[in-house]
Amino acid sequence: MKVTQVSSLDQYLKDDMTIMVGGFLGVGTPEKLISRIVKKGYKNITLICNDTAFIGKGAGKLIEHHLVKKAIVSHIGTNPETGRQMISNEIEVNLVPQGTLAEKVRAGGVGLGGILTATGIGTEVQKGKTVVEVEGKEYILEAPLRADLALIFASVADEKGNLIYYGSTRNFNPIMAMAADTVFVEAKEIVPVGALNPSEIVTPHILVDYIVKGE
Amino acid sequence: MKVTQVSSLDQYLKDDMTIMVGGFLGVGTPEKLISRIVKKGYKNITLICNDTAFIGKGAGKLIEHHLVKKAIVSHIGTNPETGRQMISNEIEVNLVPQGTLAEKVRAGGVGLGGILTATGIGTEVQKGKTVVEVEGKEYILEAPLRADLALIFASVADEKGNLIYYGSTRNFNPIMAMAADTVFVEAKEIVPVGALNPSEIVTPHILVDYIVKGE
Amino acid sequence: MSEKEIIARRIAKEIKDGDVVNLGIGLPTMVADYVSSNIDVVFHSENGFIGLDKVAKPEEEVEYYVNAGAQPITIKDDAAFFDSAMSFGIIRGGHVDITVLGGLQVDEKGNLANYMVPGKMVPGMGGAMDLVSGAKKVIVAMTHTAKGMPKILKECNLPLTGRGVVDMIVTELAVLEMTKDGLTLTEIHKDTTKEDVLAAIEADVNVADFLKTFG
Amino acid sequence: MSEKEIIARRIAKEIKDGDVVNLGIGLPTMVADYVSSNIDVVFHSENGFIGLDKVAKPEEEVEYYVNAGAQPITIKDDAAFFDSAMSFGIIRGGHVDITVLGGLQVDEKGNLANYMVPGKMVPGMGGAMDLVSGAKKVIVAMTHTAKGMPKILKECNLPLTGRGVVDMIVTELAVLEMTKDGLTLTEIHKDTTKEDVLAAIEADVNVADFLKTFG
Repeated sequence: MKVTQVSSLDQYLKDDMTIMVGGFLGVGTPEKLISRIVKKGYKNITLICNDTAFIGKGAGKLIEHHLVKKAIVSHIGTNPETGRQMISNEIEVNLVPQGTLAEKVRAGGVGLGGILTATGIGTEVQKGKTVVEVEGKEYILEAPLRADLALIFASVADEKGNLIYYGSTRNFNPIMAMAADTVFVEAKEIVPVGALNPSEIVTPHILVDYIVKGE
Repeated sequence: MKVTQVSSLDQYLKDDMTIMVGGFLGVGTPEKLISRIVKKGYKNITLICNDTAFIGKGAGKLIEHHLVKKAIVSHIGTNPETGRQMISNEIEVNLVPQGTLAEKVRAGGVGLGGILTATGIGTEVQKGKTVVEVEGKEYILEAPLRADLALIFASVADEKGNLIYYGSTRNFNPIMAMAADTVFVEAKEIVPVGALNPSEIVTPHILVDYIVKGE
Repeated sequence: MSEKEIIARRIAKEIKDGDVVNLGIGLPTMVADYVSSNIDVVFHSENGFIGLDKVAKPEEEVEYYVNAGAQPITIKDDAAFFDSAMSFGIIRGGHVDITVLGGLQVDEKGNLANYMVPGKMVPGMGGAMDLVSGAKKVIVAMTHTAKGMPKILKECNLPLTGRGVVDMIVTELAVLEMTKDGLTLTEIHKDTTKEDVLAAIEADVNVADFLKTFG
Repeated sequence: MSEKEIIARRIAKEIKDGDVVNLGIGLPTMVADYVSSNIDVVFHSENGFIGLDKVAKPEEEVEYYVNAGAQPITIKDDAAFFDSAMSFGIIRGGHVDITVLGGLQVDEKGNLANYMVPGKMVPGMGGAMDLVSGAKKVIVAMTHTAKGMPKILKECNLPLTGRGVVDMIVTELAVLEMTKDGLTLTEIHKDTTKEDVLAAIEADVNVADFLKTFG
């Protein structure tokens, strides 16, 4: 039975873990799951997320409670605490172009060894990376990303973990569901198996380990 | 107005063109669009498709009418005519593992310069390709595929070209919709704009150029 | 019981509750008939879904519910459809626990050849190269010999489907498993002898200290 | 009219019927207000949809309809939502016609710097690097100078968002376009002079034979 309480997350938590968190500025983010980590206080987390949202919201809560050692994100501008911690060397921030971040997560989930993208050519993003020329154009070889744990949001989950997403809540959630050893979903609504149209399901249940009811 | 007659395809047809055709053994294949090419008789086509379906069905119709110069496919076993033409050197067949074919088409559509996959390492698929080692594991660098024209199927299109697919008709259609200069959709059903739930649309209309009503 | 039934029945015992399984066309498909009804197995169909149930009776057919052999099928209530990139993302990304494929030749290094006999039979690899590369456990289902000649060889001489990918071979006479010591005979059919089995294997194989029987 | 209004109004004229347009946060967003209501423009929102209409009034808000700034918005009836991999696949794959971004510096090689001032302001690139790399036309919307200092330079000294990516710069005083001859002044605001505009540009720029005016 995948539908469970938020406390089921505890057995997967540890210091120094790598976690992916779905959401875009906190929209489509599993707030209860993140709050559980804050409550348990595990440290030195490597966070993979689009952004660090806001103080008090989404992945921002992990930052403000000093649980994050390294953040792999595309944007931190909405959370001044992330910038402050970065400038004072309390946290390492690895800024990744958003589309590249999406492809790195996807590559981790679908078993690719990497992808070639022109995004970031000639910028600091290129530093230290292999550049491959294909038909006269330069591309950066970007490596896949995976995590110990993915904490994702869904608008509706069936009891086995088939997921759908409404509107702009989708963002990184479906690709993160593929790219972690263990996947927890916080679903706004949980319905019986068979209630979703199989042609409309976005994330198939085999990718999901646990489902927690959100608010 | 994107909704049009099948004859609108004619202006995009020419000898030596590269076309992508959606479908898996003819399921989710735009039969009317393919028949139009057969009727017009353009030759030396490079065909990108999962398979060559059956005689009289799907992409198989292009083969049996000797319109294809080169087929980039994962499987030809269901169409004996393809094998016959290959063995008699009438046609070149480039066999690509199905998942690699999907990623190559996707890469072409999403602007990647290539992808690294372990599929095919140590096989004939590897021949002539760059092998990249990442963390001690070998991967083949596979190049993107694009086409002049994509002929795809949809279960339902709205009049602007937002698409959804039922059941196993989806297969290569959504990724081919991204990877060609011009995209024709043959839709089993056409509905007014606004009739589809925006959270359930699989292919957004900006990828679609023309819509033809299927049967 | 036919040879195929013996093989399918034995392989079915490898499948555990919760496993995600992809069965190749032909003999591998028969495995589904012998899986215990007490366990919940998710069958993945490479043309784009999970939740394959069984071949549909005429009155059960839904036009767009077909398997990878284009046969109408029924689906379970937890089924979910997706496109080919996702289907093979699931495979390549390690989300399939077991794949069962046919075999023309397997060798002592775990190499598999099953997709072509040059100049004679060239159906193409379809999804087989992705499956052997991505699935956690690769089981080859094949008759022990072909026209009296061994199929378990020192070295495959047909083009490979995958290099070092085979985890288990099940024939009507024997079960062989790839261990850290190499290819090992672990079980024999109850009506045969170790000597007879080994006589029909060209490869140098280890023999387990305790040889189990099946059938 | 404010400087920002002048800029936004001029950029709006670049947008043609059927264009797919991504507007950055801030000044670029204002461009939407000046696009002719006679044309059909599709606004792409990087957090995962096309069909952005406008910022929602409180009574129009739908919880999960938000833009890339996390503001509630309304959508048009042809809107479609997707995940971040698709959102940036659309961008990287060349399916966005025009992107409008802010700029800190642009130089005569078409380099753009707009995502960080080391040690001071490090919000991250978000989707900007993907947009400048993937969109067909990149328009920079910025004030002509910052505290009296030119922003159109011989060479950017801030970290680049993209190398050689800028197609057009629109300031409150001038329009510059990248042509095969290099960065070229093509228009000036009706209330200024060529001499005043050029005096506030550090870069070596060409001047079009016929200098148009706007505003």
